[in-house]
Amino acid sequence: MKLIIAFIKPFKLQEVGDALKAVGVSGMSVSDISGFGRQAGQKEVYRGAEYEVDFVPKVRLEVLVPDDLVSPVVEAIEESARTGEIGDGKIAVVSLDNVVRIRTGERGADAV
Amino acid sequence: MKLIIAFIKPFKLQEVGDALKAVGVSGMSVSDISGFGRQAGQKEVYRGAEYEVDFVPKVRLEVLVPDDLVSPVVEAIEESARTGEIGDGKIAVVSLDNVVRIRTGERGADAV
Amino acid sequence: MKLIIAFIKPFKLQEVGDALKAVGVSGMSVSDISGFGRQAGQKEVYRGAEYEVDFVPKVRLEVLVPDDLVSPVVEAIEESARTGEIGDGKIAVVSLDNVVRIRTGERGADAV
Amino acid sequence: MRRLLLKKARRKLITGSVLAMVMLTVLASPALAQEELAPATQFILDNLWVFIAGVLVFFMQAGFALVEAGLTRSKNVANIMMKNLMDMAAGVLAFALVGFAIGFGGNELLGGWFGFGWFIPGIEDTVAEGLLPSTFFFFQAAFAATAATIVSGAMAERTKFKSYFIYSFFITALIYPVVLRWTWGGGWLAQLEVPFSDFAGSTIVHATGGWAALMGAIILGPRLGRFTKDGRPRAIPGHSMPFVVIGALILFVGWFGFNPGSELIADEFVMQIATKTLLAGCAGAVVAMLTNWSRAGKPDVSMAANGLLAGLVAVTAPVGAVETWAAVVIGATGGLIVIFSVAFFDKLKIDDPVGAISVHGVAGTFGTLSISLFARYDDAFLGRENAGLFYGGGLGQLWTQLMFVVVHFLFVTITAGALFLAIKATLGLRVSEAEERAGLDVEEHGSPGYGHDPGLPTSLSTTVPGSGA
Amino acid sequence: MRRLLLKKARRKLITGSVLAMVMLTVLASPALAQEELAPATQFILDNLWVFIAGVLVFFMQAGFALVEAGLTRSKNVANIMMKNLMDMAAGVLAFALVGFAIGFGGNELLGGWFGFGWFIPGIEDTVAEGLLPSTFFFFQAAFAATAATIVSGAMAERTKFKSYFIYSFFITALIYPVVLRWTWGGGWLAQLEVPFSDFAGSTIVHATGGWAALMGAIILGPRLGRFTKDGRPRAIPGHSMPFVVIGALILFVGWFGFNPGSELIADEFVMQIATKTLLAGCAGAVVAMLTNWSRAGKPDVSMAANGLLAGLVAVTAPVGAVETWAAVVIGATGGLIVIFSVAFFDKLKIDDPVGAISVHGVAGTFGTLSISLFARYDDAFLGRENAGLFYGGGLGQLWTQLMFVVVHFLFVTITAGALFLAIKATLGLRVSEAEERAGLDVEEHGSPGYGHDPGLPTSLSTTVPGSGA
Amino acid sequence: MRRLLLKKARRKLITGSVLAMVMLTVLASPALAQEELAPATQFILDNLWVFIAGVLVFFMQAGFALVEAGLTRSKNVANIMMKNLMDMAAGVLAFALVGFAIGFGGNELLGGWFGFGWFIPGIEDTVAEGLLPSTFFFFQAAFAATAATIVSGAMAERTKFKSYFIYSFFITALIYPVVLRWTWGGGWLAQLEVPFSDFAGSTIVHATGGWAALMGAIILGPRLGRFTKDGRPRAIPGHSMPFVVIGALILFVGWFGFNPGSELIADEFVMQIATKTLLAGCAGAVVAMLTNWSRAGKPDVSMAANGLLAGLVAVTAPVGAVETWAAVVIGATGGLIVIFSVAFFDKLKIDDPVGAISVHGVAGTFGTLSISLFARYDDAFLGRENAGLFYGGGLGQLWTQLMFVVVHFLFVTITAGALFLAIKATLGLRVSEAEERAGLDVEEHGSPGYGHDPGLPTSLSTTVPGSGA
Ligand SMILES: Nc1ncnc2c1ncn2[C@@H]1O[C@H](COP(=O)(O)OP(=O)(O)O)[C@@H](O)[C@H]1O
Ligand SMILES: Nc1ncnc2c1ncn2[C@@H]1O[C@H](COP(=O)(O)OP(=O)(O)O)[C@@H](O)[C@H]1O
Ligand SMILES: Nc1ncnc2c1ncn2[C@@H]1O[C@H](COP(=O)(O)OP(=O)(O)O)[C@@H](O)[C@H]1O
Repeated sequence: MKLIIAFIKPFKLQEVGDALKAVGVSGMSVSDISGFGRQAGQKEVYRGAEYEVDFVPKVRLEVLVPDDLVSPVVEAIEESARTGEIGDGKIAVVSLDNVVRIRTGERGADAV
Repeated sequence: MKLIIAFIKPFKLQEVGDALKAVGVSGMSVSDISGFGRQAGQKEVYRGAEYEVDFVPKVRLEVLVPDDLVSPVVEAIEESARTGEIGDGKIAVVSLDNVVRIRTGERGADAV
Repeated sequence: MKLIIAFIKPFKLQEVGDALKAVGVSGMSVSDISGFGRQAGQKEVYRGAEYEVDFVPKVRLEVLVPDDLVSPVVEAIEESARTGEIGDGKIAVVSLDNVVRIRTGERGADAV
Repeated sequence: MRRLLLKKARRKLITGSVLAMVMLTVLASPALAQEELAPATQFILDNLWVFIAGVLVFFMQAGFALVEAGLTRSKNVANIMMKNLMDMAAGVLAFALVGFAIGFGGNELLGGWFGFGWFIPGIEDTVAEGLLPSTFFFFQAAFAATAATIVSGAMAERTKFKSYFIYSFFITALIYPVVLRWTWGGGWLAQLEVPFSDFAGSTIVHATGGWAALMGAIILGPRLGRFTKDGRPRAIPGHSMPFVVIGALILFVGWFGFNPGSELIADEFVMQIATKTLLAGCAGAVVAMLTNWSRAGKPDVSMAANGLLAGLVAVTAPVGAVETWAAVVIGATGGLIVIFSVAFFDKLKIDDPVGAISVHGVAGTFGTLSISLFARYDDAFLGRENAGLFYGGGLGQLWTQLMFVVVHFLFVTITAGALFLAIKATLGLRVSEAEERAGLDVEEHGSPGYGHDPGLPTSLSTTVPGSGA
Repeated sequence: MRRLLLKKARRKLITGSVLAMVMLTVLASPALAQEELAPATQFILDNLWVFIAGVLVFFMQAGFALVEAGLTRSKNVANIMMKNLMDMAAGVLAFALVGFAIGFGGNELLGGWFGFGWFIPGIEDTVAEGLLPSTFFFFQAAFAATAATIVSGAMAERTKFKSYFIYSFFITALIYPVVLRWTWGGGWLAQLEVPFSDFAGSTIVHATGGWAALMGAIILGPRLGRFTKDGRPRAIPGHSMPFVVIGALILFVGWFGFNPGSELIADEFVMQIATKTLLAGCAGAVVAMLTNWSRAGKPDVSMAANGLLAGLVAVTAPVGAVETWAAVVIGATGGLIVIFSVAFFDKLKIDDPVGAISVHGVAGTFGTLSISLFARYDDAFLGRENAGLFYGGGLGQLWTQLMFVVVHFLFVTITAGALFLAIKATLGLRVSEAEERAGLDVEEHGSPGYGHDPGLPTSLSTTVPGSGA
Repeated sequence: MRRLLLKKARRKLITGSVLAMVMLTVLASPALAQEELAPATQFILDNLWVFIAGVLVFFMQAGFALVEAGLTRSKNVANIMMKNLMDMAAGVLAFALVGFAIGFGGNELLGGWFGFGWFIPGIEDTVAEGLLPSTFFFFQAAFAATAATIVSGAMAERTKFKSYFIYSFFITALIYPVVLRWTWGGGWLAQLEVPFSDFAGSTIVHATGGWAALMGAIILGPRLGRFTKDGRPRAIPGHSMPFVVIGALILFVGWFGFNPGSELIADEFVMQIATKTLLAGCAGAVVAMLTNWSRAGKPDVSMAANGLLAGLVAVTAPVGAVETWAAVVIGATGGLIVIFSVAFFDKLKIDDPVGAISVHGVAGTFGTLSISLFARYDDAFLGRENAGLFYGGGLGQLWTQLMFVVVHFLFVTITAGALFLAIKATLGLRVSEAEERAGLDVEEHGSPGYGHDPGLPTSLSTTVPGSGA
């Protein structure tokens, strides 16, 4: 069991979601974050004064997957989230000791 | 040292919090997320047109625990968060290399 | 490759960010969370009635780092985030199987 | 009643003088033969002023909506807005259909204790002594809508929309109109040896809303989580103080139609009434803020707003009869009362999210009684000068005012209570626990009051304050 | 036209009588030698009332801004506010510069079908029969600003600010003024054998905005994601129902300047017009809510608000001519129509986020036609009593009203359409996809409408509702 | 002063004519014996109009509150609302207690440079020449509240509530009233050979607030993070542009009471003043928007709103004396000035979150000076026609206006500065760093302005815009 964490561009969420479904992953948990990185925040102007927004809004995905699905899922996210421009984001893969589905008490792969 | 991540139904938060205290875990970090899964989002209607909300609001818990507390904590969450209906959510257990309490610099189990 | 997760006091974010840059980490992902722990929430009063706010607003950092940077980064966060008062927060270190930079497809250390 | 007589009198003078003027002007220019066709300017001015005052009172609907929305949670914001919108719309129609005729129509039943009629009597008339039927209806409809809308705040966050909608029809169609008939309609309270006085409706309008709100809050019970299991009150902070303050300021502005407009003609007293209203409201705000500050350690924003309103409600009845300094005292006392009243209802575990019972019921009743102490002038209800105890007017007025507020309290609590219980027994009055937890906006009206793009997680679908692009 | 004659008549009486009064008063007191300098009180009252009505109409700008902001997404909230602010500012200047002179100025072209003039004719005059030029301009400018601002809602969330700004200049400088000249300006529609009637502008003002909005929405095309690939409508919920309801209540209040002010003098009909306006609006809200409730299963808040406005728009034309009961029927029908009209334009894939086309175009046109059925009184446009079919007035008025609304529809859609197409061909009318996705606030105006501290992540930089300290 | 004389004059005519009319009407109908009791309609109309204008001015309080809240951060939203509410409430009481008597009361001190009195002189009178004391107080109190509330914006987000509350009492009790006595109170500036002119208070009201705001902002110092260590200005965006624009539109509406009401009678000039006010405001908005657009590359919403207000402030003094075209020029210049003024104070590191100093102080002073160029009519202050340089009036008026604004600037900055320094030395003026960071809502008033359910994390306790159920 693995937990795949990805930071992507917000407007890519729907595409990524579809790509995940395509490889057989129906569930995910999404939250929005403020990203700091190579991509600079945009310049804004307010009452005549320019200012820099330090962060860039990003979306954070968490996907619980059985081991065999790790590479398909990583690739699915990679392809669907890529624009080729700076700021596309990162994917991280974490090993899990265990996963539980609360409703049924199922453990491990069945829990996802 | 483990990190226990759980996605639960928002209105269960207080019960889960109490259950955790009962097994001796006083701390946790909570954020809210948008959940996608088997549970379908609800139908809403606006200006006469029905529409489907794709996601379901969920709460994300993070609990840092010493190894010996892992199973009691997992069970505590399981029981207190279960409604038996679809959408109850998931629990994941992650191994940690280390934990630090910033205030004291304590490491490992003492840090929690 | 490691993922360093830290829960800190919101107003320390900028200092921590600078400290991270100083040790050569340019990127991070930030979200805000509600913290429960030893630090009690503040008392507020509304329409003549006092009440307790159970949680304390905190900031959650995620930093992807190559193994060699783990201890410098942990120390950087520790020092920059510490006030010495209760509620300073926690740092957790998680091992990663892999990291991907979406834009380039780079894997591992190069991806950060 | 007296008021009408009085107006009649003044009218005669005016019209008389016009006739005279005409007689003379005729000689001056033949083209003026039908001058009497043109109504006297004073007549137009009276009607125009009362109409403009009515517009200001209707504007108060926005004030109520904002105050109530601000003091409740955002998951119910669309619902509270909808209730404020629809209790006005339905209430005005109900009042036009039967309410106005019950309150002011001719055909009496039960020896004047009740009346009946259909639609707005004489609404098409364009000639009248005093006010035109259309002017008078417009102004009274604004008052009826006010009485109705007060209740929504106290019943907020847990009442079924359908049930509330039906309630609002009945209170403006039946309950409030009967109060009108007994009082401004010239009924028994106006015909007493020592007649009642309630210049602009501290009791007739505000306490009617306030006491109906009391019954509603009691019958509904408190919101989930408003009181801990061991019975201590637990604050549920409102979601927008800016809404509360802006709403209160709009109500403050509307009050300059509410009180001065109740003079029902354009004369030299209008401006004095306005000044007394102004000073009473400001005194209420300052005293409420200071009292709450000294009790709770910090100056609470919504209590200061409640204090402003309590001062205004308190002075609404006596404003025509008291001197300016007394208006300040009465307003200040209103502001003082509201702080303790809110705490009192908390103790009784009666959950009134916006303080409507205290502001409109308690402060309104106090204001009505204050006349018997401070009355110096004849406000055309009292029929005499120096009716106040402090001016040697004796206790007579106090008895009348006491009877007035007691009878009114009983009538409103009994009828409104019966209405709410009847609705509860049939349609049900309160939403389900699940619905209350989820919020009434989605459950009752189909979508959230603060909408979002359904295809995306919240945070991505809207720029919440601060989330940038 | 007739209206002007009529006013002239009344004036003569007044001024006549004043002179007479003076003659006499002179004898009474030598100090009164130059009494004729003091203008007649009725003259001042007429002007003052129309001016105050104009202020109420200008207040509607805030109402439009709130309704439109509430029914759109928060990432575009500053943009829609800015459009509402600037179409008024630019519109009023454009109307002062040429619009007013085109609509009401003397020098006729093409035999009265068009006119021209520069700045506000006679603006410095302080003596007049009837209304002063300043009074009349002030009131008319408020109407022009209303016609212009209606369009912003239908074109919301996707129109370039610059392009919208230019549009708003032209509609108030040229398109709307020509409609004025043909109608209230006394042009050909007023000179017909059976003259048109549109008392306060259901068609002249509201439908002008509504039909221009229709062309704007068509030429722009729907917002991204408003319709699914397979063409089903997909709701994009507005971000603030409290804004929608408060905005609607402000418009409701403003309408008591819009309709009664259109009497253009202070007389005994003003209050009746107000009462009919009140009842029509309330009937519209109730009927729209119930209709939508029965169709969609739940009472939608924004549709109830649309219903209130549709009732008000519908009664705006007939309010001077119909009886009170008829105003209720017309308002209720307006509320009914708006529900089906909104669904209809959804079907046509014409994306109108706020329902402006249905409320102002469709309900306004209906209201204008309703005169030919319900007209009982002479509203000074009809020139006769009982012009309505139901009162035996025959079909004459129906033909005129039909021609009126058809010609108006063609003129506005063609000219506004040409204007939008010209802008589209030159500056472009619509923002880029990326900009639309990111929101117009940041892209068009430089920073978000709900601002945040740039140095911190959103959540830390502002206390969003509920995030505490 | 002159104004009062003038009014007296007109009055005599009116009352005279009434008496005459009475004499005659008496013969015509015995019932009219006490006709002289009924006051003249014109007298009522004058008072009623000025009162209604006062109501519009009080409505501006809501506008100020919204603009200031919108241009600051949400963690301070309840605090800024509270300041706006309480400076009005406390200010009106302070003005009633001593301020009004100082400004307009009889007993002079220091040869008319100062005066004193207690409570509102003659407030119970119901007969008067010109305006009733109650009318005049009501209108003046609205102005005093305006002067006081301007300051809260410039001192926002860092001032202790208690200290601000005390300040607001003193400015309305002492500082502003002395300015009144020197000017509208008929003091030395009105008695000059070439008397000053400030028709509706560009300087007397707005610049008083603006210059007090300047001292407050300087003595407080900038907000944390407003300027970088190396001294570059760093924007702290306001949290709600919709609040800013709606607030500006409410102020715009209130100005139609502020300027036309300052005519202090109902006459034929009221409507012209309104038209000039309208055009000046619109010109200010358009010019400010275009100027800012060309400088910053994008049209800023809050600067456009500032421009509208600057145009209105600028025309407030000259509106009675200039021709319509000149009002447009003056308003446009006001809009131009505000852009550069805001940038200027940024350079000086004077932190004014809302631009109050620029809008009210700078544009107000400009407007007052503009009279000496454009004055064409006698606004009853000038006492002569063509006083403007462009009309051959010479430099006399310029010297007076210059002296007026300089003396005023010195008096206000010195007294307000002393007041703020005294408060700073005693109670302290500014909150602690920690409090400023956490936000004033929780620290000063006990709970957040956008409240949340204390038992749950933010996000779960309220439906923030967009978070759905
Ligand atoms: N070291 C890191 N740790 C955690 N998150 C990171 C890190 N570096 C980047 N990110 C996340 O990835 C996003 C994109 O990274 P960025 O460096 O801007 O572009 P790219 O990934 O294309 O090089 C950032 O906004 C941030 O959310
Ligand atoms: N594969 C997954 N990865 C991450 N989170 C998931 C995954 N599947 C479900 N979730 C989370 O669990 C919640 C409940 O899952 P769902 O499938 O709806 O019901 P159940 O867990 O009862 O089967 C989802 O809303 C989502 O937040
Ligand atoms: N066991 C835990 N699991 C997850 N997060 C925790 C845990 N304990 C504390 N935290 C986080 O750390 C923050 C600070 O912890 P707290 O106990 O209040 O102070 P300290 O860390 O100084 O002892 C909490 O608000 C919470 O966000």
